Amino acid sequence: MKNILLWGAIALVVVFCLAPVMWQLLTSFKFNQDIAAVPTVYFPTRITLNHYIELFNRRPFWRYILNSAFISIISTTLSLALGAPAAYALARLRPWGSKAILGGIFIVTLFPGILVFLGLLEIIQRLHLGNNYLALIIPYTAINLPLTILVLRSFFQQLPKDLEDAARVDGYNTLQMLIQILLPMTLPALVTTGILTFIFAWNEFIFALTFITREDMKTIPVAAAQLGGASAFEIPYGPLAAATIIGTLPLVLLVLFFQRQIIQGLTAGAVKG
Amino acid sequence: MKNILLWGAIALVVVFCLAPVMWQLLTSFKFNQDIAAVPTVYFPTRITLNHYIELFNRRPFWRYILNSAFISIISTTLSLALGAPAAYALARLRPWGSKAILGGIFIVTLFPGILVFLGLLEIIQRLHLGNNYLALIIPYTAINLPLTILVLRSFFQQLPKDLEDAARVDGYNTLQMLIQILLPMTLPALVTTGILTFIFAWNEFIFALTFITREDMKTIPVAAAQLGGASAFEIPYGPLAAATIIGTLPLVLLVLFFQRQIIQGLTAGAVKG
Amino acid sequence: MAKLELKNLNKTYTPKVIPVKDLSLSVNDNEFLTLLGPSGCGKSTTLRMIAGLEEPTHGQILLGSEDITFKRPGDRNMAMVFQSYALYPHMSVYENLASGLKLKKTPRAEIQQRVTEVAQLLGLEDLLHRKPGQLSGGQRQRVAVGRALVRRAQVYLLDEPLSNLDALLRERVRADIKQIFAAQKVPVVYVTHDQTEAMTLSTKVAVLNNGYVQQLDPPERIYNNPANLFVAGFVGSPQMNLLTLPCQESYAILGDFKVLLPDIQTVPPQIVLGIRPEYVRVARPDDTQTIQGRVYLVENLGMYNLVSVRVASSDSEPVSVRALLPTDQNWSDVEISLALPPQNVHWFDVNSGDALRN
Amino acid sequence: MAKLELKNLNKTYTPKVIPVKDLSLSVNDNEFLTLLGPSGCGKSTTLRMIAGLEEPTHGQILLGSEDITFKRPGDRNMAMVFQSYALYPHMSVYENLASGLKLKKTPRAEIQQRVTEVAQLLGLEDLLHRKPGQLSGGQRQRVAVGRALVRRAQVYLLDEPLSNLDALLRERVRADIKQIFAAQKVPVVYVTHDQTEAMTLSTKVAVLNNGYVQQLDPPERIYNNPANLFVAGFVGSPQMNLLTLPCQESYAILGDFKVLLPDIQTVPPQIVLGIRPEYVRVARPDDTQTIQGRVYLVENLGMYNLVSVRVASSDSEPVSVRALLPTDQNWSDVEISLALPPQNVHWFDVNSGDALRN
Repeated sequence: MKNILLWGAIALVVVFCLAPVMWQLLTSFKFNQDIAAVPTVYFPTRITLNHYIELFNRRPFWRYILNSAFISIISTTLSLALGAPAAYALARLRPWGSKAILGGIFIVTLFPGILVFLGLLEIIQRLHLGNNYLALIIPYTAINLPLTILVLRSFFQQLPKDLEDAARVDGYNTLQMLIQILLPMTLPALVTTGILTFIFAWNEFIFALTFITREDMKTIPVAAAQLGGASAFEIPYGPLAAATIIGTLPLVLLVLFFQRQIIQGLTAGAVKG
Repeated sequence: MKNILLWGAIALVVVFCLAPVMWQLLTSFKFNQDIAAVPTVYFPTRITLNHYIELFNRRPFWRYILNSAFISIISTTLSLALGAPAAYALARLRPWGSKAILGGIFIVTLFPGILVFLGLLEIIQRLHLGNNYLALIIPYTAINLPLTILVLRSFFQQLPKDLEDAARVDGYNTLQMLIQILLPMTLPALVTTGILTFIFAWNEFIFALTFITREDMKTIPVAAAQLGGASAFEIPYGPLAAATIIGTLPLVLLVLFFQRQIIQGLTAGAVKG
Repeated sequence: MAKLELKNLNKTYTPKVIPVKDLSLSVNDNEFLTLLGPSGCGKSTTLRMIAGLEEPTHGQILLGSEDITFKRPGDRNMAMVFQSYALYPHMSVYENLASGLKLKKTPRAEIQQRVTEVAQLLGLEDLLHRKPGQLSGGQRQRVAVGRALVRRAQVYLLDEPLSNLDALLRERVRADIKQIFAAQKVPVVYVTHDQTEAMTLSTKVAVLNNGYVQQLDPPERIYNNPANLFVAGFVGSPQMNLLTLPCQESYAILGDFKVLLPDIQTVPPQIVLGIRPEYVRVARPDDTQTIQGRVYLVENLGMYNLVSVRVASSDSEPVSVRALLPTDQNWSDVEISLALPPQNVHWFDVNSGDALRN
Repeated sequence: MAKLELKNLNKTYTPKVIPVKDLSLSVNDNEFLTLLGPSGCGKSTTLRMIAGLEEPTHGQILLGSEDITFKRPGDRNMAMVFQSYALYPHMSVYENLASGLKLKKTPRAEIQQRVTEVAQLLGLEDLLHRKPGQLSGGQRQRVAVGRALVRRAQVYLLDEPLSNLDALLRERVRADIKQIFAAQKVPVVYVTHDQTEAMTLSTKVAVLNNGYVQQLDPPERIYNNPANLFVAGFVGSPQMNLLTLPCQESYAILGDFKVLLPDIQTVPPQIVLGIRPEYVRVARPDDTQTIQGRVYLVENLGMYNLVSVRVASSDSEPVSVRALLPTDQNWSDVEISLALPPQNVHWFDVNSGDALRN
């Protein structure tokens, strides 16, 4: 009885979350008639790949994917490279100010991206960074740093201190220890937070829309949203759904590829000596 | 030496994160001449509250704040009320499918909000939910559910099972146990995830911009971003900064008010018997 | 006041995970039963079934004449002390003690009186307003015991309540627990993996292994008449010498020496000889059953030396015997002659592990 | 091969947290020194300072004639076994064993040969390709010991290596460790809170409390001649009887009985009498120093009964004495006469806690 209730809750939540995603997936394979049909066709009886083909024929969609990938990879790498040492310091040194710093980091996450963004816009214009990948890479890194630091810090805190001591007694110097002992164990956490950053950067819309106007530098979400093109009143649901699916596919592949690390990273205390 | 390096890294990161925030704060108190001055005036020698006063005189800014508060509170409550039981079920029942469900939840977070959003737009239009608070509350809840479930689940997993057993032997029924034993211990986690949801809902821009067009139903970020008003070429930096600060102030107060719970929630394993 | 009875209990999670296979026993008023065994033997699962925290797959649990197998834990009027103490961290000690009574709608004055009584008994008077987080390990342990006592339950269940205390404190609390629960005059079921606790506390010990009861007896019998190899090896510190020896006619061959077998019908090819180190002593001229060997390890136990002797043997595989010898002599590397008093020798079947009794 | 020497070590974290206050001792080749004490006594901090994982605030650490106080841990040629084993989880057992040698650029063939040797000694041959996560607790413990042995260090440091093993396994591994490290013929420093381990393993025990060495002696002397109340109470199981008694002329008053004081210059108003339970025995007619009382608690230890006796007293506050008595008699609730053999009685100063020697 209790179990049924709980399973019911889970099912409800899953449906609630998955429904829009499924809707997009189905729409991307529907013929235009079925999309427009009244009453709504939920599960199409015939499917087409036209929307996908159109996407690549009409637009440089590969280019968009490469742009997104480049920006996402660089900003993910940057935020891990900056965040991991800071998180390690916060976790291991336990400095008296660590609570204050944590608080500060948390406060930063409070500011509405959209408004800080207007401040950034000004900076970008002054530094003439418009239509430069840096205009996206820097804000994406900055926005993700706080979360990266918070997550990695709590992971580092779970790593047994004894391992580092053992490594030092064995003769590892600090760099060797970080690379040969700590890094392999931190991999799941790095992968998990890295993927979260990557997803954010990949999907971000407003910054990408505003700072990049050159056609050949656009990212996927912007390109997809601008599919409407000529007529503003007729939304091209089919191509839009197809673009959504294609834009998401790399992320899904990424997650599947790293799924073992992600599950370890999500499952606290997975590291056992 | 090692410590200096690490502290250097922390300082760099903090500056990197805090700089735009400080910039906004300073700008909001500057006179217009100082804002436009070349070379840039970083630290103003004279300050003014005019930007703030203008904000409330020219626009129904209180109304915006109330709108934001209402929407944020409802969607936070909803996502906790739906997410907590699901997370508890996932953590305690350890069903065979729990990994699959977690994976599914994670996949959902992959989809670009901006594109799923276009699907939602259609739904909103069909259901005539435009200019209805529900048009924001439902997507905000849905978007935050996955994170809520993931965070709460790992917190529930850390709660010692013995406590529930002890409560059952003591004669608590399930409801009493949840409310009198588990809830007080979960408070930090609930507060932390709740605040994250609240922050997201408070700051969200695109949905709020698109689904709500009636002036008296607008939320803070939209109202602030639309301050430009008449002339698109002259950005009103001062009022904008003031709006940013005012829009963020409630969040800062909220975080300060709950800081004890947040620190406990962020510090894993804070619950000890 | 009533008798607690378990009849053919079985708990099956999956066909491969069956922590409790077939377990029957009973505990009367005034009896202190200990479930003793290594981790994974099913002792905790059994206790949780008695408490109602797990439902048995088969079998019955009776209290008095009532079948309580599927009753909710809160309705059983049993109180339990958990290994982790499981104190409610957000409640004061007073609230922790009172919580069970409040749920039963006990009048406020009575709650206060009973809590005060228990607090006095356990020396918790000054701690009543503290939170569990502010208490030491020993104090938490007393609060956990108090929370059970205040319930005046029909049965008390204790799950390794001493395992988080340090050695000296454990010795003291063990004595307290024995006196406190003896005064309750109701059945007590105690779970532990520590054989000393089981021996000192119990009126009856059930040694469990692998989901079955290996032996159910008073502590003296468990110690002096182990029913099988498992019990013999698990109970007693230092561990009993257990030697698998070949047999020749009516003798077991121990190195170059012969030990007379007991009066059994057919002599098996091999047999297990068991003797506790404290019964092995330096041979006197009148001893009939002696062995010789060289000491290769001396461990000082304070009261005694635990001396390991490699028995002289022309065979390739040496046999070693451990003996508890007095500390007044230096034993290292000495050639020594030991007696194995026949009345202290146990014999076990090699295959079944069961004790052979004549 | 060299002598390890600690000179006036002190570790101060804050003016209030000073785990090690002033500690001097030395360990020679072939010596097995145990640092024994309760948690928080400074034993682990001391070991970590020897290993180089913490820097002392004052004092010196010498190895041979070299001052290594501030040398990096990796340059000290010491090997350490950690309580949690601290095996590298992402490396196989072979890689765990070899990691220290690889860093020292040992030739590959030699690494292989040394790892194989150690694996044979510890019975790890079949596990070399497993990851630590796939090993049992006992196997992990052996890998941790192996990782130290393979280094052929000048000093071995062991931090409670047995505390995660169950009781029977611990007894066996204890004997193994004693033999293995005796064969290394170099200084060994072992940290534990378990007095049995300290007694059985060591050639020398340093009992620590509160950041100071309380006594540094071979195990026999620690047990038979405790230097002060702390050592007397901490070492030995069951714990020594420690009774604070008033003095009258040259007698201490124990209930209604008198115990002759040792030959001290001035008789203090109070004194602490200590006697181990195993030396308290049932009085024989020729005993001079006897007490009488009633048994109120019997704890069966298998080999013995630990009997608690409330000494007859006309005074309001009863004194209780514990004795280890044979199991061949039922002692519960018996009126009993006990002897306290004078040669086994220890006397301690009430204020300083120091032993009084005549």
